[in-house]
Amino acid sequence: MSGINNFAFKLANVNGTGSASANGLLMQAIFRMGIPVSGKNLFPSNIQGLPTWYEVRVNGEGHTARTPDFDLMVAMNAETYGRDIAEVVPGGYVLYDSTWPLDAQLKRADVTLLGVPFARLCTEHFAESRERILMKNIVYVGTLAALLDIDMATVHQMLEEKFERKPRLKDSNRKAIELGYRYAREHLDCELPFGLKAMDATADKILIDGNTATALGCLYAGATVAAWYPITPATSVMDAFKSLCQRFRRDPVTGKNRYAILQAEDELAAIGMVLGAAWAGARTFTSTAGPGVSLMGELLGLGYYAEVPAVVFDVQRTGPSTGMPTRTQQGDLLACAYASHGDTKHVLLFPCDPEECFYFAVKAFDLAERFQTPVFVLSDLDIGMNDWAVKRLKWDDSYQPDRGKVLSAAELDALKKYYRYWPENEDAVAARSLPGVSSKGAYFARGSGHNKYGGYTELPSEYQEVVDRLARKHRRAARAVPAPVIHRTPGARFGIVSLGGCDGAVREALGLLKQRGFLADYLRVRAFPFDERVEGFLSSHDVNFVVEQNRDGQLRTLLLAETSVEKRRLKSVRVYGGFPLSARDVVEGITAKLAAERQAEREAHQEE
Amino acid sequence: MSGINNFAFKLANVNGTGSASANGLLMQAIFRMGIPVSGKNLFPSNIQGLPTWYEVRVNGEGHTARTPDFDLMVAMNAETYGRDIAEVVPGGYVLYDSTWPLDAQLKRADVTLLGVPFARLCTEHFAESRERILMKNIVYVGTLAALLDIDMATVHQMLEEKFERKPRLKDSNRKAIELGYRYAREHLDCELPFGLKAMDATADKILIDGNTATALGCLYAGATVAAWYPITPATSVMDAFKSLCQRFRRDPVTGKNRYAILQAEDELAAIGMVLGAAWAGARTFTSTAGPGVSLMGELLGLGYYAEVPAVVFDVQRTGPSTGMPTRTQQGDLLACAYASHGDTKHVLLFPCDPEECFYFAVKAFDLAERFQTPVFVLSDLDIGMNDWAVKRLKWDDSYQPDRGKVLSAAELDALKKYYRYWPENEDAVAARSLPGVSSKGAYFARGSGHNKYGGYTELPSEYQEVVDRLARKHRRAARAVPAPVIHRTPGARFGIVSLGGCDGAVREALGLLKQRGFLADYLRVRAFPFDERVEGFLSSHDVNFVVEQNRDGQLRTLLLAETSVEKRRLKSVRVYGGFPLSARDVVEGITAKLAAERQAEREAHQEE
Amino acid sequence: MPSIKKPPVAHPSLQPNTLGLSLRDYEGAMSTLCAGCGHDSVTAALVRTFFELNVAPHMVAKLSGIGCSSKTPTYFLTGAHGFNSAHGRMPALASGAAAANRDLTIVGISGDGDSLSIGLGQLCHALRRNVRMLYLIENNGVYGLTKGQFSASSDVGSRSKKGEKNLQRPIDPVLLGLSLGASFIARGFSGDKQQLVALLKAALSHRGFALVDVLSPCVTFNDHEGSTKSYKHTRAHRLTVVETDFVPPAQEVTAQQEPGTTLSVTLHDGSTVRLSRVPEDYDPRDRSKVFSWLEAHQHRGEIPTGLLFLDEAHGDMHQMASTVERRLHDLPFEELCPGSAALEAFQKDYH
Amino acid sequence: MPSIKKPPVAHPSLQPNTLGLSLRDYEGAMSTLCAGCGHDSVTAALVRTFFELNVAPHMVAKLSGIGCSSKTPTYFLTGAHGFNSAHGRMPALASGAAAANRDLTIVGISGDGDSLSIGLGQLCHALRRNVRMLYLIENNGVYGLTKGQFSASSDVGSRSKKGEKNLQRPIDPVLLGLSLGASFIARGFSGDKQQLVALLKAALSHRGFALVDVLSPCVTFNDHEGSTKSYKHTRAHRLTVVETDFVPPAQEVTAQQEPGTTLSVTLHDGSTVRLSRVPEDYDPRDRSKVFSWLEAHQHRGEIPTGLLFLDEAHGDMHQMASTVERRLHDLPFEELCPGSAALEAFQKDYH
Ligand SMILES: Cc1ncc(C[n+]2csc(CCOP(=O)(O)OP(=O)(O)O)c2C)c(N)n1
Ligand SMILES: Cc1ncc(C[n+]2csc(CCOP(=O)(O)OP(=O)(O)O)c2C)c(N)n1
Ligand code: SF4
Ligand code: SF4
Ligand SMILES: [Mg+2]
Ligand SMILES: [Mg+2]
Repeated sequence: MSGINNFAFKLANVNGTGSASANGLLMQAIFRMGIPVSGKNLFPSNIQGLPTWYEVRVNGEGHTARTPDFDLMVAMNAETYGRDIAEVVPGGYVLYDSTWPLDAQLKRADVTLLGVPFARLCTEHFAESRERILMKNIVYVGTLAALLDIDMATVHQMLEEKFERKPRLKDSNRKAIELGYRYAREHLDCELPFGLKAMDATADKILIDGNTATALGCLYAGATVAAWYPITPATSVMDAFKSLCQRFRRDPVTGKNRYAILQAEDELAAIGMVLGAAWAGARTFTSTAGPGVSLMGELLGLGYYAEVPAVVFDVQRTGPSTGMPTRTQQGDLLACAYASHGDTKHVLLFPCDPEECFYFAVKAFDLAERFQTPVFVLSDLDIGMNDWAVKRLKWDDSYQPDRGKVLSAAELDALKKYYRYWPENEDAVAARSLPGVSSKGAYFARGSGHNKYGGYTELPSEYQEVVDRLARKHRRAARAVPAPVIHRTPGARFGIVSLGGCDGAVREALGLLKQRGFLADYLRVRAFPFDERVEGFLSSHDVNFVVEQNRDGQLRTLLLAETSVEKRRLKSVRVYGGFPLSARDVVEGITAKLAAERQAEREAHQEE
Repeated sequence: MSGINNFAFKLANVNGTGSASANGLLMQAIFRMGIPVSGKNLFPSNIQGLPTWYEVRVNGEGHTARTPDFDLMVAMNAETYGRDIAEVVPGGYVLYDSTWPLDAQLKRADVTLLGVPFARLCTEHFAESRERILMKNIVYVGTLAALLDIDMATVHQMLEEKFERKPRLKDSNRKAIELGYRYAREHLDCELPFGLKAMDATADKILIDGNTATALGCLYAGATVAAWYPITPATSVMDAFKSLCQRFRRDPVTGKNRYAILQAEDELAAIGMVLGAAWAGARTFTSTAGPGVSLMGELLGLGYYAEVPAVVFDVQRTGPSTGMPTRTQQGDLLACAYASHGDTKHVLLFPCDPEECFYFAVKAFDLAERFQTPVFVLSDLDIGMNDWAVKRLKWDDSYQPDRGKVLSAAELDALKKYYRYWPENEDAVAARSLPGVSSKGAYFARGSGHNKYGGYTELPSEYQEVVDRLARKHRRAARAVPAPVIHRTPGARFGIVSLGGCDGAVREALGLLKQRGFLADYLRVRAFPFDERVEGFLSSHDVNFVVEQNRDGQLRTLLLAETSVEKRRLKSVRVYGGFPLSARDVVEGITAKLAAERQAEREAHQEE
Repeated sequence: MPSIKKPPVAHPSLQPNTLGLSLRDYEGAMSTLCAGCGHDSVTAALVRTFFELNVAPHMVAKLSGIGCSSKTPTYFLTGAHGFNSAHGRMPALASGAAAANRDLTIVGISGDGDSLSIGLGQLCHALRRNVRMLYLIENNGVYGLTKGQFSASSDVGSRSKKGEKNLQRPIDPVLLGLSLGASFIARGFSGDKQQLVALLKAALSHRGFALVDVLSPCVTFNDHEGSTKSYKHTRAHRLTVVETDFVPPAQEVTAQQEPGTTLSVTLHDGSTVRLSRVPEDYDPRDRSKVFSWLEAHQHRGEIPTGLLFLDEAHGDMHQMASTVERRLHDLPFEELCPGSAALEAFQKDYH
Repeated sequence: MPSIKKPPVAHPSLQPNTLGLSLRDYEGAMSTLCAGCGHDSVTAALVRTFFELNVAPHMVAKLSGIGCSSKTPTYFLTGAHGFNSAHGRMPALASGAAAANRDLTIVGISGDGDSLSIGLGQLCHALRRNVRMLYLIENNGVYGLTKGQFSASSDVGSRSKKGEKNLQRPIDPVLLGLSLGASFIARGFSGDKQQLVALLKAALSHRGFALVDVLSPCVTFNDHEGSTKSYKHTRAHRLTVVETDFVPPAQEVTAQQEPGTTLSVTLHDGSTVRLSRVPEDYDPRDRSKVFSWLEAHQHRGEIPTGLLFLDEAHGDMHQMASTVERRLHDLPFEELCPGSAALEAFQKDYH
């Protein structure tokens, strides 16, 4: 099935050897040729010396979910030759370093081996030992350019841009690429059954990772205080936010910063800082991953109960516990939805790609301030750290932040008396007042029992009045969060429900299922609490497959608990090994369930 | 309806004035008269000077759930006269301090006021000012003895026991009681329509609070290391454990301790100590409340994933956040069941009274070590801190702790090689080995990705193999946890499901509902994961009312998520103002739902 | 016994300050603490301090954790916003508030349990960040609100009300602060209002993290014989190391002291602290001297009080972060959002 | 570049120790840290220490938090149980393990991020509890595993790899330990194995919490020009305050040093540490002197190393808790459970 602009290859390397920049170069070159492409980085939780892989999928039709079928393996790590060569599809190719002979045992009859003496070429052409290691990767870029028909002009243009201010590096990169290119042309049969041909499918797109897009969203939303503690895969949200702020948030006159980024001592402090800053009136956020969310539990409950806006980006990784920090998963749905003891319920947004990371980040601030409550944006390692080809981001200059009901000194003055939690508006929200504005707005925020006036209480009726409004407020938020995306197929026999980064694989799977005669409607949940359309969709199908990336079917649990949809309508398809979802996972998961059901029906029939 | 051995009274005091001991005296005297009695202490979250109440219910039939109908109010706090007097049932009585005249506005035509000049009597008969305050409470004990026919011999016997070594205190107490008793006899009409008459219903019972019973359970289970951080209402678990250990766990020769209680710096440290001690082989536990559970989240996930036994007593209080620390609730079900990010699931036990606190504490250690996982025991403030009349506790001397699979040096020696997580037994559990035993058992416990051998992994298949077993293990635990208690009523039209401290009120409500013609079966869930009988019960009723003390119907959510029962069968009745549940709450909750349903049916009918 | 309603007794000092506010305007709700609790004396000192410093109530932000001590913010400055947060987490909330609005006068009130056990890490890091705030520990050597457990500041040999003896070494916020490079460290006693007011004034004028440890006896659980944090013990062992006199910016420093034992330090807002009766071998600007001196005296059971250490040179959180000298929380949106053209240009790098 | 498989190279020193074990028996899995990482040198020192102390591997319990440093326990003593716990929580787990089984030799390995940021509170409290353990901080002034952020031990003025300058004051575990009353404090350098082995031996023989801060450069993120935790900077500014010589119980202390500069301290297990070249104005048993001396020298940019402070008088956690001198975790059940008769009797009070 592979062919022009439709294939996948994988690069097997050792981390800390500079392969990331070579792989990035490859991705971008293909992207600039106008061809839809995606890259998945599978890296270990260490700094140097362990195996690392980079998977590139080229698909002219725009399917850029992960695929587990590789037409070509670039095997640069002798440690993992065995498993890497085994992973190639029959009829596929392996490009390896022929400086040393390949162990005969590793050879496969159904796979073509392409040897290039990368190490030798580097030893012959570069002097320094570090350079020799780094340039090996660049050499294979050249070889692949020859094998796959990557446009060399594009590659050279990229080198110009990338090393604009580092001419020496530019020269060695160019040299390395030439070496690899020339060797391939001279020694290899470059007529592979797949390859690249320029298209025009990426002109209105960018290649960006979700964490950078998230940071851009925070910048554009006007966030001024960020607090965080480093953790994979969320660290790059703050790295990006910082570099964006350094570029766009310096006072032109004084050179001073229009933002404060606080590197906290841990996640308990980070969320505490966010609550403090939000209480004082700032747009503020933190970014973290599962272990951080666990640590933030107590204060998230405080934010919920005292009604303090806060935005938390949870870039999910594989749990439980420390789990696999460099693998992806959607395992924190319940932990976030019900974070903290007691009756708490939070608002969650589920972006599906970097584009939505950008827009949802902005939305999250608007929602947090409008509803005066913590709002989570749950992306994951796959979205956050991999480069995705998405639509160019747009900004509407007429946008004004929705800061919710916040009373000015004049508005406070006009009141007879100010009460923090009363009266409520149609969102079940009451007006805030900020410190530093007016004594009249002074109140005591607290996590202990309080009545609607903000006073301390231990009376059941007063206590209930407030927590009942909080429950109401959470329900009201369903009208304000991003609506689900629904994709109907005429004649559909069942529904598929999914969320976040599963989207690409599910959309691709819809086509594959159709080919097999299975017609399905598809709904992508984009937020919790659930919009009424979610319930409508689910109730309109006898069977809905809930596709998600965790062991326990957490989205299904949430749908069960928080809609009135009958349980029998919700079947679970779960993939949770830590790699990004593929269409094959989805198709296999659903067809297996369908087959099992038919089998059960048949058996029931026989018993009758 | 009130009458002999069937009434309730309430004592309104100011905290810090020593009323607790007077109220305890009253309770115990009634109990010793052989009459079923219960006391609910409603105290503020401060130390001194705020209103506090104590409710006593006397019920010959043994219904000792809270009742909101008071026949008699002992109004000792002028601050709260208004609301206290308003709370008495029509035809009821108010006993107040007539040293000062009662504000005419407070008088009620339908209530009889009984004045006793408590303050004056004390001023006249006691010299010290602190004594005058404290003895006022003891004086009302005497008055109530006269009014309610409390056996004076019993009271005197109790004073003898209580002040065995404090003759001066005994004398003043006796004097105060005599004062109150004599004044009542001389000045009041003591013929109330309700009162006490000795019975023989408490001979095989004790009057005990759940936290003391829990501590006894820990003592008998052989727990040796306890770590904790003070928090209401869990503090008295550790206070009791300490005093029990001081009594029963001193080495008779050296006088040294056969236990270690570590007062940690916070709950994160407390659960960390428990994990460390358990990993090193001790039976170990912590006690806490909601905020502590929130803080323990990350490490509970570590315990789950690294498979470390741990017992956590969560004495629930009203949430969210700090909430109402001295009010009861069942609000931590979801927080405990799914504590921590990622896919985690814990084992929960739900004792219904101090008796079960004792037995479930022992059970919790057995389960934790057998299944090598954290086990929660969820009681609440009502169970934990109030005195309950329960069956005398029994101990089977043949009991041996189930320490699960732990390999000795000899067993390890006999193995070819030891692997931490393989092979698994019928519980889906593998054998542990402890440090300090043998090098052959050495392994690396970790919260990061690991395979069944205990080695680090980032491979999907190896990772999944372990987490899938964990899911299986959790399901297997359903067979080992305390079975649900089922109470069938012939001709029942619906089911009631409840848990923990709701039990008394629900059982009383069953009778009241029956009187109104509503026959119901009743199942009390005693643990999560759910025994298959839970599912059987729920599926056998079209409608099951899930009665629980939280806002969001957390037990219902858990039943929805973790059984295959259809949603429509589960209706929710929730009471969550912070006071212990009463039968009236249950009856009203259920009949209101039934009425609403009938109304809906009728309307649907009309529309047709 | 306190009551929740406020008794309508006329106040002795109702003369207005320069803002036209009376002392009463700096008070708060009626205390619900135990009669005689040291914390209530701290409240009184805070009320007087703010009154005399002519602080506009709405510019103050009061934050606390959980504990009897952490209830204090309710009892002063009704006109200021307050946040009674979670146990041990006040330092983080205060840091966030300070970041959002640098014009606020941040007052954090905590207890020894709140600050030295569960909140120890946050205290140390807020200090290290040099957040501009008054950080006041109402130190009673005990967990009051949870009824009498030892806290991390309980001294070796001190006995609990039940008679147990503490054997663990105490965490002394003053020595701790010195080791961490704190810029302002003082110790007061709730029983000495005059000293406390002077210390609080200096602390509030300090541009940075002002750590004030106040011995504040718990009359209910830690005021018995055998306690080293009782009124009696504190009175008997207290030592005033340096007498502190606070002179606001406008006023002139006039009084003369014997040379050698007096020291004047000008704070960033122009006010002056005049330290007198400084011991010969003591210099409140020399971290290691202060440490040795205090360690030696505390070893003997003495309780040194006063403005113990001061370093005006270190930049505060905002200086270190080089933020604009405006409130971040309400910067105009136009100054924050780069707009569509910039977004368009930015994305060039992503093609 | 390290590899996961262990190269079958013959080891130089395979002579057995008194337990009949060779140095190889004290090793662990092959390191997956960066080539040249300071932490690997610490591993080597640990291996040698345990070998030379003749410790039975199974009696050691190795615990750590999360970080490159926290991976260290994997790389030594395969024959000992290990627990790679959660970030910053090792002290609590170690305390619990020590409580359960007092016969274990507890070794906690941590990083500056793990110990001084997220785990600061736990470190301080384990220290205060005087848990008997070796607490080793592999201090590189940076978050290695999360790729190069400043940590709380980054010095003022030190530059990150990206060129940013740290302005916050560092938390120095040594000064911190002094202020908290630690009973054993040392500082070593991963580049000086001989000194480190002597310090580790003394630490392991100490009956209490032995805090060992080891400067352990991160070659990948903090070994550049401008870093104050690089190999180069550390070598240039290091100062050996006291030379430490560890003499095991059996052996006799023989060598003579010039009087006045040598000091011998006998530890509880009978071994001796002999401290030589102690500066005139330094006394490792005098907390405040040590503080002043170190503060002054560190102020000048020097990095004092050695066994800096020692107090053998303070009881450890078990002594303070007065526990039986047996392992709690496997006391016979009969000694723990009072039985039915006692329960019957006990309930008399509850009727
Ligand atoms: C997470 C959490 N754990 C425990 C508690 C219970 N708690 C409330 S106050 C307090 C200690 C207060 O001690 P301190 O800070 O010294 O204040 P004091 O009452 O002595 O003034 C504790 C442990 C809590 N509120 N939150
Ligand atoms: C709760 C939590 N937050 C954040 C992280 C991410 N994290 C892993 S290691 C580390 C810092 C390690 O620094 P350090 O302790 O100095 O060790 P080093 O790598 O420098 O040796 C962080 C922040 C985590 N694992 N857990
Ligand atoms: S218990 Fe102690 S600290 Fe709390 S209010 Fe009473 S006296 Fe004050
Ligand atoms: S990143 Fe630094 S600390 Fe981590 S292994 Fe590499 S050199 Fe060592
Ligand atoms: Mg205290
Ligand atoms: Mg580090």
